[in-house]
Amino acid sequence: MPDHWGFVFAAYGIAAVVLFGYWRRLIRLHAELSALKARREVKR
Amino acid sequence: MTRWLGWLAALGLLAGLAMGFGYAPKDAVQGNVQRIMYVHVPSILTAYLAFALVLIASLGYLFTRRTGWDRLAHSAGEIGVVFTGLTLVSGSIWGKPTWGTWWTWDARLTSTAILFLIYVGYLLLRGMVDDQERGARYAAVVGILGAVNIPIVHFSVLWWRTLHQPPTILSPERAPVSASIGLALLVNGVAFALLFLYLLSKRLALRRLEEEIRA
Amino acid sequence: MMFARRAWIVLWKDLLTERRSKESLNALFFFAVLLLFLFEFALGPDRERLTAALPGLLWLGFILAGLLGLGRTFLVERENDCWEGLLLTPGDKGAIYLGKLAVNFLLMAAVAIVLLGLFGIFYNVDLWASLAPLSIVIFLGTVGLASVGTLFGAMTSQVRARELLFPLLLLPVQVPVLLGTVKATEAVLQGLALAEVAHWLKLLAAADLVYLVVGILTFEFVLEA
Amino acid sequence: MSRRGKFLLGGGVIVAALAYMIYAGVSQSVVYFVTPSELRAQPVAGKAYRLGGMVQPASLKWEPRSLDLSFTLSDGKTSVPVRHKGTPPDLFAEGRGAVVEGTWTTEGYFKASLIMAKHSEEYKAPHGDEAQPGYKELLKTLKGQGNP
Repeated sequence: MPDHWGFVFAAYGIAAVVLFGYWRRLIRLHAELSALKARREVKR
Repeated sequence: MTRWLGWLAALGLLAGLAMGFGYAPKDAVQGNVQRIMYVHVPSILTAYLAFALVLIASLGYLFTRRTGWDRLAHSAGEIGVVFTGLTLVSGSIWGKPTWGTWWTWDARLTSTAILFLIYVGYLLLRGMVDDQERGARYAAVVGILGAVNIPIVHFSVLWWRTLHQPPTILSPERAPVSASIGLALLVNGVAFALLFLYLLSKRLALRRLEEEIRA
Repeated sequence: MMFARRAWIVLWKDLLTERRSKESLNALFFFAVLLLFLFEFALGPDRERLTAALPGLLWLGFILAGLLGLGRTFLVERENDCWEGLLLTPGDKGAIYLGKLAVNFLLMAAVAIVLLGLFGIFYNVDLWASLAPLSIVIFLGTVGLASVGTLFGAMTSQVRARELLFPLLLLPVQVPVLLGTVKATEAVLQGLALAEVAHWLKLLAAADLVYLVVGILTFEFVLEA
Repeated sequence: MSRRGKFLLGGGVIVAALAYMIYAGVSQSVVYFVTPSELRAQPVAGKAYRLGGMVQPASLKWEPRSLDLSFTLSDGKTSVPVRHKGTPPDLFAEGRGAVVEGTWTTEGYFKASLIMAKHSEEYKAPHGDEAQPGYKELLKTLKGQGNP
């Protein structure tokens, strides 16, 4: 039975990219929205 | 609190990697490819957990009309879709070297894909309703109907002849897994659960912020 | 008793409007004929392939017609400013759901009968022999299609991109119904007894019941302000 | 009826319907593949099948040069000769489960266009007792019968 490390790393790599990407998206949106909220409060 | 959860999840994932690659032996039949299981199985369990939360939160919203329940349903639904997608992709990558095919239309695979599509529809619906309160109500109805499908998905493997092996963890009888592989799977499962809780609290905070800005 | 009566009134009102305008019915019949033509052009003259694909095509036709027809049922109420009237109806909103469901069921059943007849004529399939078992299968499938379709149709009538969202929500949920009906239709057209596909019929019946109960219970939340 | 009572009743009906589906003989609903016995019982030449069984020991022949693969699939009662052109997946071996897609030919063999290996839900380290699982056990996992 060959090892197929390529498949193993592909699976782990995609998992890492998806989860990290989703996490980054949450962080980025949070930062953007906080900035927006801060700006609005300054205007008031 | 959220920060602590984040570090705990990161620690858990590192431990999971160490267990999956260092501690657990390779499988007697499949060799090292079997290590994909440590992503695949925790992913689908996390997704099931997320969709169960969607059901509870949907019922909670319809009865109490508290925005908190809707927030929970929305956040859990989104994360559940991410983990279901991960399950499908990692399963496909596992299937190619072992079964010899990326995809086959057997019961288990098909029903997981349908689960994915139902909750993608759920998220799309949320995006397309302008009125917040109405969107929450409609989404709760779809969330309940979608959850009714989950038992069908899970039990399918037990009663349908399929290429997918019977479930290792959630099967009525204890499946024969050697202790070290089982332990590695457990560590990864806990790590994914922690990661889910962390992402959930992040997503909840984001949703709360959205509501404040919209108000 | 009041419950059944209110459901009956909704059904009667919609049947009356449909009888006067014949809007949906005419359009759906024409659509069914168009589908037949498209299938013929797409599959070509290979008779054997056509017979093998027949049950699938038949149900694909029903479901496509359903997407057109079911999505409209509540849109009509909105366009005619009757939504408020429905909202103000006293008592259990489940009755309104059942009434609308009955209308949709009748509409889809009419389309099914026409489509079946046209299939029999155009593709030379002998349907008389298996008419009784076939109608049971079609009954179960239509109830499943209409019960989810009515619930989602009410929802999407209030949504921005409704003609996009309706199929996206409905189709994945309908997969068990589609699978069951296609398999059962296949067996019935091959001349097998209904007992051979009893498990599919049980699955369809159970799914219908679940959808129906979810529909009755949650409809009051759809039909609000 | 009170709203609460309505929902409790409805929930009960849903649970009952799902339980009925699970326990009341939906067991043979989706036949993912046919077994050799089922194929032998009424073979239709030219019809597309999925055939599942165990690769009979000492039946596997592979020509790496011409990619001609031939083996026998068995379910313990009857067996069916299978021919295929191409490389089999790694897990494919004698004494293991496999599912093939293809057609039954008039010459009396099964012409496969796709070969898929089936593995059980057992995960074990390579050392220790590495005895091949018995015939019956393999067929059990092959049929996906988690519950006896």
